[in-house]
Amino acid sequence: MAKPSLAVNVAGIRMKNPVTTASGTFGFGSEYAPFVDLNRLGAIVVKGTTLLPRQGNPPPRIVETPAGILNAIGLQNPGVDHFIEVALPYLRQFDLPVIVNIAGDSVEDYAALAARLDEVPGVAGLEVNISCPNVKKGGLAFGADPDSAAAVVRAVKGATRLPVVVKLSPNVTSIVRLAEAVVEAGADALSMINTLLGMAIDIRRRRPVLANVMGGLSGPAIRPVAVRAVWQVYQALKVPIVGMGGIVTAEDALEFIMAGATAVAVGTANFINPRATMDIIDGIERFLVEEGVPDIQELIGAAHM
Amino acid sequence: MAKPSLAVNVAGIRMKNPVTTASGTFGFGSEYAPFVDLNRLGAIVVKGTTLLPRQGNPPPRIVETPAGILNAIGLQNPGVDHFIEVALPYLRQFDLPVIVNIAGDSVEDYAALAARLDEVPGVAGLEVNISCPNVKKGGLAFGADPDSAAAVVRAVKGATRLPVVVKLSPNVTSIVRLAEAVVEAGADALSMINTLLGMAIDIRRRRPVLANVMGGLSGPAIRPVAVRAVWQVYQALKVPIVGMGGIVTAEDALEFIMAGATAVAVGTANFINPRATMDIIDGIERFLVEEGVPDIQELIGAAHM
Amino acid sequence: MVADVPANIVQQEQVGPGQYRLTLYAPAIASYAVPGQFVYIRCADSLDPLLRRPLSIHGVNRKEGKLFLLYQVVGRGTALLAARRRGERLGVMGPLGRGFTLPEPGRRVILVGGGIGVAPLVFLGHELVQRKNQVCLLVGARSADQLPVGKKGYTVPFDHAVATDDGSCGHHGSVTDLLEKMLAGEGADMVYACGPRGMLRQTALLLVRYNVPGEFSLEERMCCGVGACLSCVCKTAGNGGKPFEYRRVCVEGPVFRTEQLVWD
Amino acid sequence: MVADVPANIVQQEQVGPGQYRLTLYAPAIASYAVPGQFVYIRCADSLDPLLRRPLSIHGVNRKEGKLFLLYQVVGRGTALLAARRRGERLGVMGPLGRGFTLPEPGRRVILVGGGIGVAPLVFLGHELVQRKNQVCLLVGARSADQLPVGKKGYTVPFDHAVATDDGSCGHHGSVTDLLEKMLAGEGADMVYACGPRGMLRQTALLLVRYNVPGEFSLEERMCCGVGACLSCVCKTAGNGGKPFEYRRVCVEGPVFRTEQLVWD
Ligand SMILES: Cc1cc2nc3c(=O)[nH]c(=O)nc-3n(C[C@H](O)[C@H](O)[C@H](O)COP(=O)(O)OP(=O)(O)OC[C@H]3O[C@@H](n4cnc5c(N)ncnc54)[C@H](O)[C@@H]3O)c2cc1C
Ligand SMILES: Cc1cc2nc3c(=O)[nH]c(=O)nc-3n(C[C@H](O)[C@H](O)[C@H](O)COP(=O)(O)OP(=O)(O)OC[C@H]3O[C@@H](n4cnc5c(N)ncnc54)[C@H](O)[C@@H]3O)c2cc1C
Ligand SMILES: Cc1cc2nc3c(=O)[nH]c(=O)nc-3n(C[C@H](O)[C@H](O)[C@H](O)COP(=O)(O)O)c2cc1C
Ligand SMILES: Cc1cc2nc3c(=O)[nH]c(=O)nc-3n(C[C@H](O)[C@H](O)[C@H](O)COP(=O)(O)O)c2cc1C
Ligand code: FES
Ligand code: FES
Repeated sequence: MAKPSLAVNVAGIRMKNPVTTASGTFGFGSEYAPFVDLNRLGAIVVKGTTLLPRQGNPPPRIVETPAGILNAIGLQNPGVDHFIEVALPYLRQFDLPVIVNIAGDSVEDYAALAARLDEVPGVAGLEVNISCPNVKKGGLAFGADPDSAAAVVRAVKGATRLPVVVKLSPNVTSIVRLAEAVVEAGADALSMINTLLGMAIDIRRRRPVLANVMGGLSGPAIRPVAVRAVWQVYQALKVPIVGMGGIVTAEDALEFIMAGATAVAVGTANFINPRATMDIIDGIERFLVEEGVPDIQELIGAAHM
Repeated sequence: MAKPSLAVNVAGIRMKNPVTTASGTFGFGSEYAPFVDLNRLGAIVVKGTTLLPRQGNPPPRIVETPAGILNAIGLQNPGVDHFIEVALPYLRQFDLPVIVNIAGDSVEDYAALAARLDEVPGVAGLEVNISCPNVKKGGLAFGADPDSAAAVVRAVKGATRLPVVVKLSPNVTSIVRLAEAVVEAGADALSMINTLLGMAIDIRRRRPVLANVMGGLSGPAIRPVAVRAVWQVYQALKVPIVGMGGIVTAEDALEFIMAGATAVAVGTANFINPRATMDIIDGIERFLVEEGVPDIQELIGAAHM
Repeated sequence: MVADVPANIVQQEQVGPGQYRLTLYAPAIASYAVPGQFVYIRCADSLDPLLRRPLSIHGVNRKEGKLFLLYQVVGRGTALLAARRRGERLGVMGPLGRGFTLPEPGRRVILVGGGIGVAPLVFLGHELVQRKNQVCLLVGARSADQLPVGKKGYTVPFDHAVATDDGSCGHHGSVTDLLEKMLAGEGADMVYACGPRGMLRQTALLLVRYNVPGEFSLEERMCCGVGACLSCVCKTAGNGGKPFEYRRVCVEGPVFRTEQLVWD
Repeated sequence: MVADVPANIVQQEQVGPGQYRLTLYAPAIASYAVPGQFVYIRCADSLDPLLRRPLSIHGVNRKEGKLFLLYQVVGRGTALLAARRRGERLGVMGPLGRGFTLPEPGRRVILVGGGIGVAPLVFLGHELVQRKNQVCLLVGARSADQLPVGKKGYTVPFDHAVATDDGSCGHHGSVTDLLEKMLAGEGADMVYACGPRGMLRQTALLLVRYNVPGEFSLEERMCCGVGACLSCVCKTAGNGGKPFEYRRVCVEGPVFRTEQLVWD
């Protein structure tokens, strides 16, 4: 068989393959450069960026759980200006769409971030994080309530011409209702899922392990929840989906694609295997060859009978 | 140190220790009798019972996931009359509070089940399953919506004098709101969590693995979500909680107790270790001795500062 | 008597490509086991993979307290099992399930095994021979090297014939071809079968056609192994007007009679 | 140059109760490693436990491409590591982090190790001796048998003194008692410390009191090991008016200078 085509297009963001990175797990790219050929990634989604620099939460910020981790980083980041001045020029060396994950405490924050990034060359799209469970001021509220989520999305769309991917929280009764609200408000694509709200207790000290008490659960443990979310939203709406949550292998990535994801993001798996993204790209290509599928796009949503 | 006291009282159900079984994972008790001394259990919660016998879902009904399993049994059970005539007499041989898990498709079903069990000697309490993600007709709706959940609880309370434990779904935006609604409606205790809604795809066959498409995720993978749910509800409400979700060891059980659970239920762990309940009781006792805690009740909610 | 014991690995032998014979010291299980029953094994002390794995009992040495298993590596659990070594311990529950019904002495019996499905049939064959039945084992495999038994180095003390899909050993074709020839020829009083679903279905059709009673050992994904969770059901004929009934492979099976099964 | 390689286990020796010395063949890592850096190890090919485990580099043999680690079994990851045998392969990333700053030749240097915290200091001591510094290693442990080095069977080629909490070997008391005596006596140009937080804090206080510069190797829970996830931060002195700043132990550490640290 001829080399299969892996290219996909997420709301105008053209990716040479469907594999991108999950925000917050891959830094600003340079950290993984010793292991990963950044030119081979479909796209990169960088660490969540805020208007001003943030200190984040006190440590301990993470705890390992069965097949997962809880994190409460608290959006530590150097702020959007530093991103534009330092991190972005580095990434522009590569043939790599850069998607900037943005987070704020108010609708105005999100709009200001979107406006600030709109003029910046080298930004391929925005991922709007309305679902971080580790920021107390608002973060979770935006993500859980369809109306406030829609308000954020409208404000962002009004402030930028870039493609807007909205990242959904799984900590809701109906992810489909949330998806409908943000698509109605103008989201060009959706990404899902962010972490599940969880916690762990140190029974010797009789206290929560994380200084922040609660954290976000990620990793293979949550994969079945994430696949279900992608499946439900794909069934209900016609919108490109970036699927993530516990993807470790190419087989895992293909589960999301067959559930309806146009692209996938690799998060926690980078911590286990720094070359996870490369191995997944190779594995997807191998699968297409083995199964005689000439184009990955044939598999998007293929498990819906 | 003298032998510590492990006894707890869940809304009038007196348990010699805080360890019970999670509905649907321990059958009607006899199945585990070769491994477990039923007299040593704090209580038993039996498989979900409906008014009429049910066939359940077609197989495959389960699939293994990282540190978890997805199940879609679909409440196969022989019906409440068979339970009363066959399973209950067996259990009455033991010094063991029997909690009957009930499920229905309508408020009337629940009320009829509660009424039917009210007069039956040997039943210590009811666990109202309003949260099974595997029953399409209503099941999930009751569990996710505070108003319909409250309606079920009011109907059950009106039909029985038995203690009523209400089992909550984690597939909601706010488990606290749900808890408040059912406590307001008369719930004597809460149990949490039921399974997380999830799914898995067989990428070779390009179809969902489970015949039912979606299933409920249980096992160690979900423990952080379950501990968080117990923590949140304990913080918000004064009501006894039966905690469950991924408990495999005594340490896991103690996490739930310190998060605020008065008792704990062991589910998926029975499949890995048929003596899990016994090992957990022994381990809790050992912990109390080691830490010099004379009474388990001192540890309930101990991680809340 | 069902037990859950830490069983010592006495021997782990590779007998074919990805095929292993495992000898465990587990007297509590060996002494009660009957053909058709299975054990439920914790392949590794990890939460991933989480569940135990069911394997048929391939043989016992009651005097020495030994249990024999024959398995094929197909995924992570069996791969982890194959990596375990002599002297290590495994959590083993058993004997579980309902075994085969044994016929009166003197009967003519055919055992039909597809691939690794011969595992329980070898145990059964030994018992049947001891009970003075006339036994013939038919084994099918993809090719000669995939044959788990009936080959150099591992034969069985009763009649057997082989079929391979590629003709590299014995009959070139399916094991059910051999069965049909025998049923049409000498006939049989009873047939026992274990293997892939397609082969079992084909066998069931032949048994109905030739009106010979049969028993089938089935496989289904399990959780508890003891009848508590209802995850391992298969479709069976219904009683009392019901079109069908789901029965638990772990306790009402793994062995079912021809007339109990529904093959859709 | 940072690498992620499958490293062969050359040797796995138990050197004390729950203490092991592991020799890995990993030339890509050994050739670049400097004292104070660490490696990040996949203890088992399972999703449970999920994360790698950080271990300091205890020594290298660059010519033979060998890497030495010294570790204490404290939980599941280290227990799984201790069960791995010669000839098996481990995923190893490294060398990671910023190592110790090396002083000019001829300086008098004290190394203060608490328990298994001596691991990186032994590597450092070897380099310092080669660079013609005068080195003294102070090791503290709960009791004689808990001493990872400085005992029968495993000594170091430079001065060392021992303190045990129970007095079963060397000074009866804390290793910082020894340090104080030395600082008050001969003094030192530089102190390097690694061990439990309480001991490090005590060491920092002494260094401030005696006005001796020092460097500390810290531990924090990690995810990525390469600076990408911000999970491993510790509180450090702030720049530009900030009261404090969180810095990543995996890339800005694990070694920090006395004045960088905040001990609340
Ligand atoms: C009663 C019974 C007896 C069996 N006897 C034998 C035997 O003697 N020798 C032998 O080689 N195999 C036997 N099997 C099949 C064996 O259990 C599976 O091959 C094994 O569980 C696969 O596990 P894995 O982790 O290697 O594969 P994976 O494919 O990674 O397993 C994933 C999941 O699917 C389940 N699964 C996969 N294949 C099967 C299957 N065929 N049947 C049931 N569950 C499955 C596993 O238990 C696990 O939950 C038997 C199965 C049953 C039910
Ligand atoms: C830079 C660095 C160098 C280290 N060097 C050594 C060394 O040379 N020898 C040695 O014996 N130990 C060393 N440690 C500590 C070692 O990493 C932990 O003891 C080990 O991770 C414990 O894992 P576990 O699974 O056995 O324990 P568990 O307690 O089961 O681990 C659970 C979780 O906590 C984390 N964790 C537990 N203890 C620590 C700790 N002290 N520091 C960081 N994370 C921890 C684990 O990584 C894991 O995520 C070092 C730690 C760091 C950060
Ligand atoms: C350490 C860590 C930091 C994260 N930071 C962010 C973030 O800044 N913004 C965001 O939208 N998601 C963040 N996430 C969530 C991930 O992008 C992803 O949605 C989630 O981890 C599920 O994917 P995974 O299971 O593959 O990790 C973070 C996750 C982890 C583990
Ligand atoms: C196979 C299986 C069957 C179950 N059946 C029921 C049921 O009938 N009624 C119910 O309320 N919960 C049922 N549950 C949910 C469990 O009682 C429990 O809430 C859940 O599994 C989480 O606990 P665990 O992680 O310890 O298993 C079932 C779970 C499993 C795995
Ligand atoms: S595996 Fe639980 S009923 Fe069969
Ligand atoms: S471990 Fe990820 S930044 Fe240090």
